[in-house]
Amino acid sequence: MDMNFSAEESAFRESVRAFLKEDLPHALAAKVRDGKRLDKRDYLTWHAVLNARGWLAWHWPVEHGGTGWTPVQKHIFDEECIAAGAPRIVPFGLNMLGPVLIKFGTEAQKRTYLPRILNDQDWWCQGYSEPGAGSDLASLKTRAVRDGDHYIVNGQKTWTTLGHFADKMFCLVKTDTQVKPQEGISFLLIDMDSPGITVRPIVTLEGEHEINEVFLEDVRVPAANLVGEENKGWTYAKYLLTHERTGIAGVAFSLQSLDHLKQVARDQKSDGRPLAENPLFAARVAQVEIDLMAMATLNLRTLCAAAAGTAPGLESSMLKIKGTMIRQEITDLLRRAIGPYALPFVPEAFDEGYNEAPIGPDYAMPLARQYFNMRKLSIYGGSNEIQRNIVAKQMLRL
Amino acid sequence: MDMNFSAEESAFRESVRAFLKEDLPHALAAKVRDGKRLDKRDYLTWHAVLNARGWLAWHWPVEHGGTGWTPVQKHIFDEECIAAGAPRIVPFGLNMLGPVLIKFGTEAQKRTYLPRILNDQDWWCQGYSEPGAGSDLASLKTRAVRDGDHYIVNGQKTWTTLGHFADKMFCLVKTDTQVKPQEGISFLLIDMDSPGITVRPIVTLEGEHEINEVFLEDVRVPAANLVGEENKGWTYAKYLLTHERTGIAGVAFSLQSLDHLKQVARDQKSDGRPLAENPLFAARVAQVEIDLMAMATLNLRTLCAAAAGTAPGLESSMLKIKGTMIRQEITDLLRRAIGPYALPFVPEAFDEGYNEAPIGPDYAMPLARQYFNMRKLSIYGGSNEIQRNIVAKQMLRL
Amino acid sequence: MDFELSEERRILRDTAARLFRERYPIQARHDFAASDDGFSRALWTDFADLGLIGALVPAEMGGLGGAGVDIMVVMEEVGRGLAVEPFLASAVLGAGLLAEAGTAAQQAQIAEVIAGTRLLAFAHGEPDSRYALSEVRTRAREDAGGWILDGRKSVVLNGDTADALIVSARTGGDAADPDGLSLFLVAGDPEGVTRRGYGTVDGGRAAEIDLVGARVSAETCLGTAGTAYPAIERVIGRGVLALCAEALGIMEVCRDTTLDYLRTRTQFGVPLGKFQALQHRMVDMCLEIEQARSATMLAAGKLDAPRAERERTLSAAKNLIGRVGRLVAEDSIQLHGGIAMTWDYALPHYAKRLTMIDHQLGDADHHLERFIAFSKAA
Amino acid sequence: MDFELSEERRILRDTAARLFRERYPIQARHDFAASDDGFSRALWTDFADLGLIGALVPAEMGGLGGAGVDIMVVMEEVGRGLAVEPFLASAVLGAGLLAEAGTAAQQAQIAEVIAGTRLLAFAHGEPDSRYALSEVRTRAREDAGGWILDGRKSVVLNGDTADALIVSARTGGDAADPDGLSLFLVAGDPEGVTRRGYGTVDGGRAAEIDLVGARVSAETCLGTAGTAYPAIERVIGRGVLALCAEALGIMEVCRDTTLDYLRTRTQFGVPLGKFQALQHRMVDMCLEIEQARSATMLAAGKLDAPRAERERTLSAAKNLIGRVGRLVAEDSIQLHGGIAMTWDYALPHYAKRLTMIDHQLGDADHHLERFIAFSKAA
Repeated sequence: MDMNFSAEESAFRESVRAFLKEDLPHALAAKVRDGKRLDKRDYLTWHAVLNARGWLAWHWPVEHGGTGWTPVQKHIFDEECIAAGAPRIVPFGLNMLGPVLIKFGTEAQKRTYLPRILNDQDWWCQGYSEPGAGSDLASLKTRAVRDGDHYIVNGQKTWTTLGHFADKMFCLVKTDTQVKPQEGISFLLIDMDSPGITVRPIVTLEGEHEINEVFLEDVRVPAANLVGEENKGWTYAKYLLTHERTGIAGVAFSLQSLDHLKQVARDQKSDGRPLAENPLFAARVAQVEIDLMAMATLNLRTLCAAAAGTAPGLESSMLKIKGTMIRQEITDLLRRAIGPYALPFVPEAFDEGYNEAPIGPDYAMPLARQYFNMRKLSIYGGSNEIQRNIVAKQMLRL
Repeated sequence: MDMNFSAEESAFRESVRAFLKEDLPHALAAKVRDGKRLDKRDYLTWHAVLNARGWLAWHWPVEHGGTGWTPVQKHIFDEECIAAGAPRIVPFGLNMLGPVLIKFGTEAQKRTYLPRILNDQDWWCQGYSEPGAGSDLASLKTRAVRDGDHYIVNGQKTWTTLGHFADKMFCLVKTDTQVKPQEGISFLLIDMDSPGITVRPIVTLEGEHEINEVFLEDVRVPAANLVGEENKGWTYAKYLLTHERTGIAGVAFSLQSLDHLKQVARDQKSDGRPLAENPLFAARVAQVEIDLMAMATLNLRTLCAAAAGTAPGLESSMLKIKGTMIRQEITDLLRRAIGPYALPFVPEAFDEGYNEAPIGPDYAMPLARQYFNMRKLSIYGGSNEIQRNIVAKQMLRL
Repeated sequence: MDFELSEERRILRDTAARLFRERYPIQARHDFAASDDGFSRALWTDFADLGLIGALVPAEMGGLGGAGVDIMVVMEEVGRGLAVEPFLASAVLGAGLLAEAGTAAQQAQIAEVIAGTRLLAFAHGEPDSRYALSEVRTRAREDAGGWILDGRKSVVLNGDTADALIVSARTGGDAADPDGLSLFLVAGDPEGVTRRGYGTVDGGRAAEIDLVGARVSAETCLGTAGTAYPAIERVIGRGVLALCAEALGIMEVCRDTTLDYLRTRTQFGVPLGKFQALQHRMVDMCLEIEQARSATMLAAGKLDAPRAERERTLSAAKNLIGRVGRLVAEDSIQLHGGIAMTWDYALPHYAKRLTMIDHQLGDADHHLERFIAFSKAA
Repeated sequence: MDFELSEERRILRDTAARLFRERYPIQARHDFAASDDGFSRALWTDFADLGLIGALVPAEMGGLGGAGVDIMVVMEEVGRGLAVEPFLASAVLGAGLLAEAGTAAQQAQIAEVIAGTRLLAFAHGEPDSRYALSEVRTRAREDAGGWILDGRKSVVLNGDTADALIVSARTGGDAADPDGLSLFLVAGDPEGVTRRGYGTVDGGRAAEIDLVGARVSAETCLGTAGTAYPAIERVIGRGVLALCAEALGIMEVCRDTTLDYLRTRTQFGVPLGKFQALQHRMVDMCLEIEQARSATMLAAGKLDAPRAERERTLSAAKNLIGRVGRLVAEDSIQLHGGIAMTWDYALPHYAKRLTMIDHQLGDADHHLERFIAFSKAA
C-alpha cells in the first residue's frame, strides 16, 4: 500500500499541466471559469485540441485510438483538466457509445463511427429516457417495427442532453412487446436529420436550455444501424451504465468547486471578517473537504480495483451516491457563501460578450443557478434512490 | 391565537411548584438528579405523595379520581415535576391500563382495580411484546385456551419493563388462531404470583436490570379477568397505544436534559475556556434547543387539538418520532460534553449509599450510560420506523 | 395559551386564499414577474382593497392589524400564491419603518402605502454587510440644513419600482456600531442617486443603488438622527416573521404537490408512494414542516415580548425555516425526479423562492449565531 | 499509488484474524474484561509471540514494522476481535514514546514491551485538558538531582496495570504552552503516586493517577527536559491512526452483523431486509464505512509526511471516524431493534467501544477544529 503518487505518475501530471498551459485556449478556460454558457463550437474546439494530442478517447483501447492509461492516470488527467478550466468532454459519443460499439458493434459500425466520433464529425445524443418511464428505464414505449431492411420508429424520448446539437442519436427501442419489459429492447443508431424527428427544448428550472424532448414519428432507420442483436439492447444499455467511468464520483469537479468555495469564503465578509474565519462556515467547509478527501481516495481505490479485474457494479453505485451528495453540498455552500448576492438573476450575463459590470462580486452571479442546476446530479443517470436499490439488492441477496 | 400562558395557567404552575417544593422528598429528588438507581419503594413513595394531593391519575376523568386538567395544565405539571427532579410516574397502571378499564372494563373490574391502582396496591406490568414479534405486535404467539371459567395461558412475553416489581400483568393473548393475525387476540389481566409464571431479568447493554422476560406455563386465569370481549383485544391495545399521552414527545424530559447539558457545558473546559463558548459545541446545543422550542409548541398544539376533538393518530406518531430524536440528540451532546470522562464505568456508583468520590466531575458518571439507555426511545412503543409507516399510510392513502 | 385563529383572522385568511386561487395561476405569476414592474399593479390595488396590505400594518398607524398573527396569516397565503407583489418591501418594511421611526408628516404616507398607491423599499444592505444589521458604511453628513448621502446599497428588494426609498446611513459611529444610524425617506431620485434594477432568481425584483453626493432635505430624516437602530431591528424582526410565514405557505404547497405526485405517478408498475424509502422521507418532510410552523407561531406570539426574548424567538424561527426550507426544497425536487427540474412545472419555482428566503434578512447560520447571542442576554 | 497489501502484511492480517477467531469469542472477551487485570495476560503473550505487538513498533527500534499500514492491519483485527488487551496503551503509545523520545537505556525496554513482558501506559490527560495535547498542568521541578512531580492525570488507559507510567509534566511554560513539556518514565509507584483503577464503558480499564510530591530520579526523564511536545504529537498521531483502524474493524463487524440480521429476521412475514427504508439506511451505512476506510488509508499513508500534512490527514480521519462511528453504532442498534439493547448480544458491545473511541485522543469536533488549523498551515 502506498498512498503517494509514484514518480511516473507525478511526471504524467506535469506533462498534462504543460499540455493544458500550452493548448487549452485561454478564452475558453475563462468562459468555463466565469460560468458562461458554452456553445457547440466551444466543445468542438476542445475536442479537436485533445484529439490532436491523442488524448480525446481516454477510455478506449489503444488500437482504436485510446490512451491505455491506468486508472490513476485517468484520474490525474481529469483532475488537471477541470482545475485548468477545460470544458468537459461531451460524453455521449466518446464515453458512452464508443465503448458499446467497440464491444458489441459490427466491424462496419466500428470503421464507420469510431473515427467520426474522434474527429467530431458526429455529435451523438442519448435516446434512453421517456416521459412516464423515469428511473424505470425498462418500461420504455418507443416502438421499432421491422419493414424490409428498415425499422420504422415511433415514440418519444426526453431529457436528451444537448440533443439540439446532435447529428445522431443512440436509442433504445422496443422491438418485441410480447415479452417481459427488459426483453424485447433493441439498440438503434438514428440520424437526427431523418424525416419524422422533431427536437423541442426543455427549459430547466434555472432558465437554461440544455435538455430536449425528441419526438419520433414514422422514422425510417436502416436495419444496418442495429447494434448487436435484436431484442438484446438491454444488455448493451446495462454495459454502458456500469462501464467504468472515471468521472462518476465527480471528484475532479468537486475539488475544483471546493477550491472555488474557499476563495469565495476568503473574499466574502461576515461581521467585518472573512467568512472563511467564521467558525460555523469554516466547519461546514472542512467537513465537506474531509468527505471529499476520503471520496477521492475511495474513487481511486475503486478504479484500481476495477482495473485489476473486480467488477465495479456495487462500487460505482456507491461512488455515484456519495459523489453527488458531496458535489451538491459544495454548491449549497457556494450559494450560502454569497449571502444576499445569491438573488440577482440576469441570464444575459452568461452570454459571451456581455460587458456590463456584474451585480455584486464577479463570482457571485452563476452560483445560485449552479446550485439549482446541480439538483439533477442525484436524479439523472439512475437516481440515487435507484442506486441504493441496486446496492441493497446485491448486499442483502434477498 | 395567544402563545403566552394565561394568568390561570401561570397560577397553576405556581401551585405545582409550591406543592413540589413542599411535598417532593428531597432525598428522592437528589437520587433522580444524580442518576442513581430507583427502587420500587422510591416510586411508591412518590405515587403516594401525588395521590394524597389528588394528582396521581391526571389523565383519568374526575369521576374516577382524575384531575380534569386541560392539556396545557398537564403539560405544565409534567414540566415542573421533571424539572424538580420528581421520579416519573410508573405508567403501566395509571396511564395505560387505567384508561382501558375506564373505557372497556366491566363495572366490577373498575371497582376492583381502579382504586387499587390509585393506592398502589397493584403494581402492573405490560405483557405485549414477544420474542420474534418485535414491532409486528399482531403476530403474537402466547395462547389462551378456555377451560371452564378459566383460561389456560402458555407462552412468553419479553421487554417487560419493571416486571420484577409487578403484582399483575395486562396481557395480550391469542384466543383464536384460525383467523387473521389482528383478530383472535384477547386482553387478559393476570396475577404475577399465579403458578406457572417465571420472571427472568434481561440485562441491558449498559449493564442494568430494568426489563424482563416473562414465561407463562399452563397459567390459570379466571375468565372474569378478560377485559371487554374475547377476540377483540387488538382494539383495546390500539386504543391504549393511541390514547392521548402528554409525555409521548418527552418534552419535559428534554427541557430538563437540555438545562443539564448547558450546565455541564459551562463547567467543562475546552482549550481553557468553557465548552459552552466553543462555537461548534454552542451551535449544536443551540440547534437542538431550537428544535425543542418548536417541539414544545407542536406538542401543546397537538394536545389542545386533541382535547378539542381532533383524533391524535397521525400527530402522536410525529411527536414520537421527532421527540425521541431530540431526546437522543441531547443525550448524545451530554456524552460528548464530558470528553474522556465518558469512559469510567462504575455501576456500584449508582447504588444508594455509595460514598466514594466520583471519577471526574460528579455529573459525568451517568451520562454515557444514559446515552446508551436512551437508544431504546426510538425502538420501543412502536419503533420510529413503524411510526413512519403509520404516518405515511394515512398521508398517502394508497 | 390558545392556538386557534379568531373568526376575523379566519376571514382574512380565506379572503386571501380565494384571491390567490382565482387570480394567481402560475402562468399569471410568470407574466407578472416578467413584466417591467416585476409584479401586477392591478392586483396590488385589489390586495389593498381587500385589506391584505393594511393587515400587515399596526392599527394605531392606520393599518388593520399588524400583530404577529396578522403577518403570519397574510404572508402564508402570499407564500401559497407565490406572489411577487411587494408585501415585504413596501408594507412590512416600508410602512413598518415609517410607523416605528417616522415623524407625523412621514407617517401620513402610511395610508397611501396601505391603499397600494405608494410603494416603498428599504435600502439597507450593502456590498459587505451580508446580514449584519448594524454594518452600515453609507454616510450622511449635514450640509446647509440638509443631508448629503454617499454609499452603495445592494440587493434592495423592489428597489427598482419604489416611489420612495428608505435609506439607512451612518451619521455617527463606526462600521458595525448600532449607534449613529439614521434613516432617510428619499423620494423621486434626487441627483446622485442611481438605481440599477434587475430580476431575482425567485421571480422577484431588486436593485443596486448608488448614492454619490446625493442631497436630501432635513425633513427626509426619520425621527432623530443617529437613533434608528432599535426601529430597524424591530422592523426587520417583523420582516423575518413575514418571511417565515411566507416560507411556511410555500412548504405546504411543496408538500402537497409532492404527496400528489407520489400518489399518482407510477414506476415499476406501482405508485411511487408505495416505496417505503420515499414514504419515510415524505414523513420526515411533513414533521419538519410542522416543527417550522410551531417555531413561526411562537415567534408570531412573541413579537411584542421584551427585546432578548423577541429576537431570540425570531432567530430560532428563521434558523429552523432555513434548515427545513432546504430540506423541503431539495427533497420535493428529488422525490419528483426530472419533472421538477423543468421550468414549466410549478414546483421548482416554489423551491427557488423557498431557497432565496434563506438569503433574505439572515440565513440559517446567521440566525443560529444570533440565537446564541440573545440566549445569553435572555 | 497502490492500494494492495504486501504479501507480508496479508500474512500478518490473516494471523491476527485467525487468532481472534479461534481464541476470542465474545464470552471470553467478557471474562477477560471482568478479570482483575481487565485483559488476558496469557493471550497478550501469544499476541507478542505472533508478532502483533512488534508490528506496531518501528523496526529500527526493535519492532517488526511500525509503518502506518502495519498499525492499520493489526488494529483492524483488534477492532474485529473487540480485544481488551493494551495494544494502544502499551505498544502504540508506550513503546512509541520510548522510541521517539527515550534515551538509549530507556529504549532498551522496548524489547520487553514487544515481548509482552512489560506494560506501559501514557499518563497524559488531566481533569481539565479534555483533548488538548499541550494542556498540561502537572508540574515537575528539579530537586537534588532528581524531579518532584505534582498533579493529577485522568482516564489513563490501562493505567491500573502498567508496570511503568510515562507521565507528562510541565518543566516550563504556561498551561497550554507546547514548549516546556517533559516526559518521565515512572516505574514501581514511588511514594506520592496513587492510582485508582476502574473499568470503562467499553470493557476496558483506566485509572486516575495522583502525583503528590512524587520524587523520581534524573534518569526517568525521556530525552531533554522541556522538549517533549513534538514526540507527544507524533505518538498521539500514531494512536489516532490506531483508533481509526480499530474503529474500522468494529464498524465492519457491526455492518456484517446487521446485514445478517436483516437477511434472517422476519417481521410481517418477510425478512426485514425486504423493507426499502431499512435497505437504504443500510446502504448509507456501508458507503460511509467505505469513506471511513479511505480516510484511514490516507492517514496511514501520510504518517511520515511533513507535520502539517500528516496532522491534517490524521485529524480528517479521526473526524470522519467519529461521525461515521456514531452513525454505525446508532443505526446498527436501531436496525436490530430490542435485541441490540441487551447485554447478551454481541453487537451493543461493539457499539459501545465504537462510541468510546470518539472519546479517546480527540472527538470529531476536536479534530474538525484541528483539521481547520492545520489546513491553514499546510
